[in-house]
Amino acid sequence: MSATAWLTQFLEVLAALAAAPLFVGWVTQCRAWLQNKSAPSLLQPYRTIRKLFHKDAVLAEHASPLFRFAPYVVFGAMVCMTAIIPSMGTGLPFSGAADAIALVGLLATARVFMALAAMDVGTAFGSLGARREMMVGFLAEPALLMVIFVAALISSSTALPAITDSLATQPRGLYPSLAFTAVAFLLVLLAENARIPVDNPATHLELTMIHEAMLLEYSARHLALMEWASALKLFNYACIGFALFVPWGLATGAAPDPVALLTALPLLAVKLAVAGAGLAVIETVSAKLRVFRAPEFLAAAFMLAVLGLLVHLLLGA
Amino acid sequence: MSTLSLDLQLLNTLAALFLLLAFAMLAQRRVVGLVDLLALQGTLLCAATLLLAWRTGERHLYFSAVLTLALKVAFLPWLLHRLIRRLGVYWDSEPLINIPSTMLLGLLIVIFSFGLAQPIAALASTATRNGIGIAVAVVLLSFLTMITRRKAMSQVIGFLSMENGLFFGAMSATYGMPMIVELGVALDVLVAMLVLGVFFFQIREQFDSLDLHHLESLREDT
Amino acid sequence: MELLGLLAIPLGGAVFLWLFGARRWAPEANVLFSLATFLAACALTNRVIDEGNLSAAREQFFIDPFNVFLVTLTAFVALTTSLFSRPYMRIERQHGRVRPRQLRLYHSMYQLFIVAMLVALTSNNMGIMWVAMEAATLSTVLLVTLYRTPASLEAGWKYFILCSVGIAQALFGTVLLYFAAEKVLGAEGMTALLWTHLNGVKAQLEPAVLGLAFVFLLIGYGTKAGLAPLHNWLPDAHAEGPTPISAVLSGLLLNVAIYAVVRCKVLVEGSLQSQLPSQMLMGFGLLSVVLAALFLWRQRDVKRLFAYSSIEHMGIITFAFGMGGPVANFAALLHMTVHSLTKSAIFFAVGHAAQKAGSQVMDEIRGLITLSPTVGWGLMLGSLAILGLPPFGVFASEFLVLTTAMREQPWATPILLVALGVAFAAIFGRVQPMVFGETAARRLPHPPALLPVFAHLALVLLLGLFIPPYLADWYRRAADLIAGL
Amino acid sequence: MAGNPLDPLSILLALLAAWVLIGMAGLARPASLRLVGRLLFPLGALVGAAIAVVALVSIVMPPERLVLAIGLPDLPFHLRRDALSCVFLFLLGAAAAGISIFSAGYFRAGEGTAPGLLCLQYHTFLASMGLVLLADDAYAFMVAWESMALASYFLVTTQHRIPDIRRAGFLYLLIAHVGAVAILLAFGVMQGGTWQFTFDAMRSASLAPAWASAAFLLALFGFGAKAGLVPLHVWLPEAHPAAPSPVSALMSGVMLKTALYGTLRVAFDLLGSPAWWWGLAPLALGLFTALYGVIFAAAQTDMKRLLAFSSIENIGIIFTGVGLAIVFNGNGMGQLAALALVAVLYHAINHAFMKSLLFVGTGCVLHATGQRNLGRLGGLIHRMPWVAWTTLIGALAIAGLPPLNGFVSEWLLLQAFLSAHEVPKAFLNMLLPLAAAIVVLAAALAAYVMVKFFGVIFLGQPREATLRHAHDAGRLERIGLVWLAAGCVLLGLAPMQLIRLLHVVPEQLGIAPPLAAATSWWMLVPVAGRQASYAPVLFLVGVAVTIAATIGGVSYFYHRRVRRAPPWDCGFVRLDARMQDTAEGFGQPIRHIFQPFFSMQRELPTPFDAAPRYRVEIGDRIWSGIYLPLAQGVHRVAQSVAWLQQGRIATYLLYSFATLLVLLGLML
Repeated sequence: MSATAWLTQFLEVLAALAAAPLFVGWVTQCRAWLQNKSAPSLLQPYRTIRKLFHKDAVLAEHASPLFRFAPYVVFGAMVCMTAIIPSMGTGLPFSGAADAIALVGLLATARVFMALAAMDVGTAFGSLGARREMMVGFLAEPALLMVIFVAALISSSTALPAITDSLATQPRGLYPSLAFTAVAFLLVLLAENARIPVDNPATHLELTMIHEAMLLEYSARHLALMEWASALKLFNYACIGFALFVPWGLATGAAPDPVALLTALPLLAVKLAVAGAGLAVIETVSAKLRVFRAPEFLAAAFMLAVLGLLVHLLLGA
Repeated sequence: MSTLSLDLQLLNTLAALFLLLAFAMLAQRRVVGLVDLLALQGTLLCAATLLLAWRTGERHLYFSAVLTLALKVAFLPWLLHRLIRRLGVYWDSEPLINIPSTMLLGLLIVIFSFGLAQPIAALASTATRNGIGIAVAVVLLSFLTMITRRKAMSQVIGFLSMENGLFFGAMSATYGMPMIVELGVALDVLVAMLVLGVFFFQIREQFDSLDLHHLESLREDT
Repeated sequence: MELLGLLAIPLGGAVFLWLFGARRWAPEANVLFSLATFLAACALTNRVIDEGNLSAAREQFFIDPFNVFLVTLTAFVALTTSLFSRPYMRIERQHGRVRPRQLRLYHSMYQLFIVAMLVALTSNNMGIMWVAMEAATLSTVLLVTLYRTPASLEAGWKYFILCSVGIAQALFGTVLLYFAAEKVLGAEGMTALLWTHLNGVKAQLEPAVLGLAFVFLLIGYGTKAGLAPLHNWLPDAHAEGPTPISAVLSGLLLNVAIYAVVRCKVLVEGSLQSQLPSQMLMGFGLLSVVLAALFLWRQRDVKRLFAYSSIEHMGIITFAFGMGGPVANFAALLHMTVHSLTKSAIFFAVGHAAQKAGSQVMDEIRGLITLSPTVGWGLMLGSLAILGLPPFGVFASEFLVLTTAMREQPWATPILLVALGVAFAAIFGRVQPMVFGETAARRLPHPPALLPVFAHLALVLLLGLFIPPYLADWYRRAADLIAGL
Repeated sequence: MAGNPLDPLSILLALLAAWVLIGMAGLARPASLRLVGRLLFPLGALVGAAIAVVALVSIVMPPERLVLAIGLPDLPFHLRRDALSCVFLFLLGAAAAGISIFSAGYFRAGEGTAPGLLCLQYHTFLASMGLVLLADDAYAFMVAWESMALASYFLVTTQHRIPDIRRAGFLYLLIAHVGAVAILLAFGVMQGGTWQFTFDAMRSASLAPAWASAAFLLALFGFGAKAGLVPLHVWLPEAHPAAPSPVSALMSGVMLKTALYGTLRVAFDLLGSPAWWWGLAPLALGLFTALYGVIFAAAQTDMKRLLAFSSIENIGIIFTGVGLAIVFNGNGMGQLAALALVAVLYHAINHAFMKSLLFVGTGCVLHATGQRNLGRLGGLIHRMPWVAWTTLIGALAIAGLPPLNGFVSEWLLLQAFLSAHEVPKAFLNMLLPLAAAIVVLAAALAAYVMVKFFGVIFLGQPREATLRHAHDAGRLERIGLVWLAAGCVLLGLAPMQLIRLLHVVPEQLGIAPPLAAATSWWMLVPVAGRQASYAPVLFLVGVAVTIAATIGGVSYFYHRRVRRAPPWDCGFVRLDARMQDTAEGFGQPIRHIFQPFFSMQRELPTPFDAAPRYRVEIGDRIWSGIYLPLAQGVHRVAQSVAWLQQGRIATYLLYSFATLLVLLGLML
């Protein structure tokens, strides 16, 4: 592994770190427009994070070390994801460290730590959020894995870069299997990132919360890290989506250099913009489900993914 | 039939009477009567043995005839009579199956055992081959007697008549068993009777009656 | 010579104890006589090991691999049982359940019973064997009724009537056997009832007669062996008599009865060229196993429980002999040995347990292990052994029986599997609370004798892991003998 | 033939003997806790470690045999050491080392059985497990197998005064025994009429397909009963809570694996080449077991029952892998079969560490608080940090989270499933990927369960006042905990070294050619030729570096000020421990989603209750659906048979009479 390669990797991660809050801001802005509200500025997420970093941290008396440690683990996990996912270029040195399955595992780690931290203080809402989050999690994971399976079957590999390469180099055409799985993936994305219709990131009503309920006890830098991490999570999911379903225009090749990234960056920006807008539309047109509808929602996702799989096995497409 | 010599005819008659006695026991209600029938059976057995002994000239048959006389004609009936008097059991209550149907069963059994004995009888070299069938029949009939009776005493008598049947079988099939065996068997029967005597008194002092329905407490279906 | 000693010593003992059986030292005398008998048996065994088969008294008696180990076993269990009965009967007397007169009866009859069984085992003459079997019954009848309780009288009466009637059939069978043999061997020299001669000419014996003879013999000796549905006397007699008697009945008498059945089967199968006898044995065996397992399920009385377990094991043995073939016969012989050792050990433990709890009802026996661990462990280990858990010897034989059955008679294995499972649940479910848990037992006036229990269990353990070569050799030769090879 | 004293087999045998001797030594002074605790158990731990080392070293060595002078006359004990048995011996030794050293500090005076006796039973248990793995003939195997069951039974019923514990022990031994008889019958089939009960004879015996299938199914039944495959699992959730924690750890961590060993031995070694469709049985059963176990685990409120059900889940996953391996092997896909097999073995080893760790952890909690009920625990991370943090490692590992060991084996298994569509059988190639989805669902649910387990016990506020003075684990106990936790971490970080050794097993079983270049030392590649990889070390380094960087950055650029205050909880003021989520509450979504699995009785309060209370009881449908009817059925039959024996002597005579007539009739 050459130094340049690692440099590229580093740059890619930095870019992701910078871009993630922007993406969240973009989604919120689109949604505001669609709902005829006056939108907050694109940079609002940055301001929030900065403000939080300045505040004094307040911890509950009997919060254990685990409570303070968790945000760093979650954040770290998300950063690693960005390093693994071929967002701008394949064949980056760190992407060999883990394949798609390991990626799912990494997500699970982050989720478990978040849930444990939520239970640590021992408030009613914390544990409520934790168990809802875990419920969504164990329902989403099989669906996500089925999605990955389809892609892996097509490219006979579970390593994301390999998948992306093979998908990108395949003859253009309509892949019904991929279409199904794309929809499934979208549903999983909504559920996993606490978006409407499963959860509402902007809610202030504790009883309907899932993700937010877990963060209630956090403040200042810990909260900042959590927020940033969730922004990264959304970003990463988007990138996975691109890598699987619109894999074109990435810097391919064994060891791309920073320049290659620069060429890939604008295309990524465009993809993100479109995706953000689409997400905003979905969130606007759909209403939030009751918590116990979530299983049905994710079951639908799973079904679609399985259909995709069967279609692929049957038609080989 | 006329070809048969006199003693053989006599033997056959004895056998027939033997069978008849078994039926009589099946029908007999009075315990004392049962004992008398038993004694009579013993006498028949003894007579048959003597006849055979005289006919074949086997010496040990004389001996076993004497044995039978002493044990089955003299001693056992005497013992039983004594017991009956001491314990005051003269009547057996109504048998479990009523007499006529028992008779019918008895007939079937006789047919069965004759059928059973035919192939054997065909092989037997002895003059008294047909006795085997009779013996089987008597054994089974005494079995039936034991099943149908309610008094301990009459069951024992049934058992003894079964023994008689066995002896008759042994005699008519093979002119009796080896001496030593016969002695042993006789000894056993004797001891058995003595044990029984003890038994009766024990049962009596526990239940002050020899009715078997006292002896039905050890059971699984409770 | 040894044979004479073997038979004379206990006979003398019987007479002696009939005279002095009520004395204070009578139990010790009983032990001494049993010990002498056992030593004679050992001497005999030694001689057999050196010289092989031997016969005595104008062939009236003979020793071959099939009965030599049974003789030793009988003498040994008789010895240990006398050791156990020494404190046991003392305690019974202190509890006022027996009087000196009855002790006298008990001791002399005990010796007589031993003689009867030894004669039945060693006699070559089918007639003598019959006489001895009957004598064994008669000598134990009065022991079963020793306590004079209504229940014991009933048990004794059933034991007497059923076994005598059964054995009468056996006599008729013997008559038929003689009848068939005498044509081949002639009535002279009364060789016509000697098993060795019969075995020599079995092929020429008249099949029709031997078939009938076998039925009568099977019914007769089968009743004594407690094969279902002829078993009804067995649980009562075991439960109501004094425990040492239950131990010898289960441990020895059943063995001798099976021995008689098998001797007859060998002759008959040699003459009848059909599978019928084997099938009969297998049928009786399976029926006994299944019925016993089902009866076990509802027991409340501990001695009845293990009586039914004896029926089950007799069933297994009979089934194995029915299957025939060297392996199955080997297994059956081994099973006879280990079953009698284990079962008598269990009865020893049960006896003391019942005395401690003052009752034979299992619900009233609790937590033995806390008050007297030795009794508790004895009962627990014994039950586990009898249930066929390794490394005890019972497992070894059941291992062979089951594997053979799986190859030879696959149809039977599901039945056996279910029956064994039910029996396991029944017995172990009862034994566990008796051994474990809180206790309500009392102390005993005399220290219980548990040496026999653990001696037996040690032997069973040994047989599970290592079978002495000459013993194995006897088993093999006996197995071939029975298989008619 | 006596092997020379220095070859691994003899050494292993000597070590097993040493275990037995240590156990015997306990009887010298049965009451003395110091002898047993301070000397014997640590010695046992050393022996365990030694066994682990020897086994690990000798995996690559060629198989070797030994014949002992005991056993049946023409069937002395045969012993054999090959790669398969070595793998499991390693598992046994390594896990036993940790558990023994823990037990040294764990057992207290006055708890049921005397220490010395306990020591004997414990070490007999270990030794018999070792003998099971070394046995090379049916008799030795069965003896060891049942001795194992017996020893563990006595260990389970240590506190025999409690009726429930007696009941648990009874149920356990009963099912174990029935299973053993089934195994026995399987051997009876496999000896194939040669009357040779050595495994060599069985290897060479050629069976008709029907017989072979019968043997396999019988063996699956027997071993499944020991492993706790649904529906034979009922003894497991009873016996594990009943046993002392180290014993539960041994049973769950090691003993269940002997059943796996038996299955593999029979399927791949003794029966030679298994037919592909045999795999379907373990596959289907395994999937159902995995799901069933984890769902019930989520609904439990007793921490050891929860772990027991989690063991059932893992056994399910393991047997799924076995089934997959058989299917692959039967379809001539040797490489994949080897992959599935390696995944199975690796998961078995992992589970031995994780589950033992969790069980001994609960043991500490039990000692410190006297509570098994999750509803009365909480906040223990402050009082007992050692236990808490080590248990956290175990929980994360068993939840299948990278970079710990649980993830590695599940990853391998999924990789195997990924190629399942290549199986040339209609339907199967479509169904198997779905099976993968179920495996993932089970794994994800396991994460749910573990969050519940750890969160409710160690996090939050103590639900009982007594918990405030709970004490942490003792010195020896800590050693045990750390040993097992270290195992989890190491197996997670450096799987390649061990996996390269595991590849010897399928090679020796003749399933696949040696996979030489399959794995580099730091990068895990499932099958040569497919580019999918997982580099745990790199992965961990990545995560660690980012976390460190974040912490460093935050504390460098910004202040480190922290203020303690009462929890906010959306401004709710009078917050107390009763308001936390209970175990029932945490399980509620599962109960809601998987309703059909449970038979529930609920007791709901009405608004007008003076003292409102909410109670829910979870019942096992299989218990009430299969086992109770079975028992009642037997009872009914027994009752109906009883009238045969109604105490009337005339009837008995009639039986004899009838039998006589029937037999005479037969003879006509």
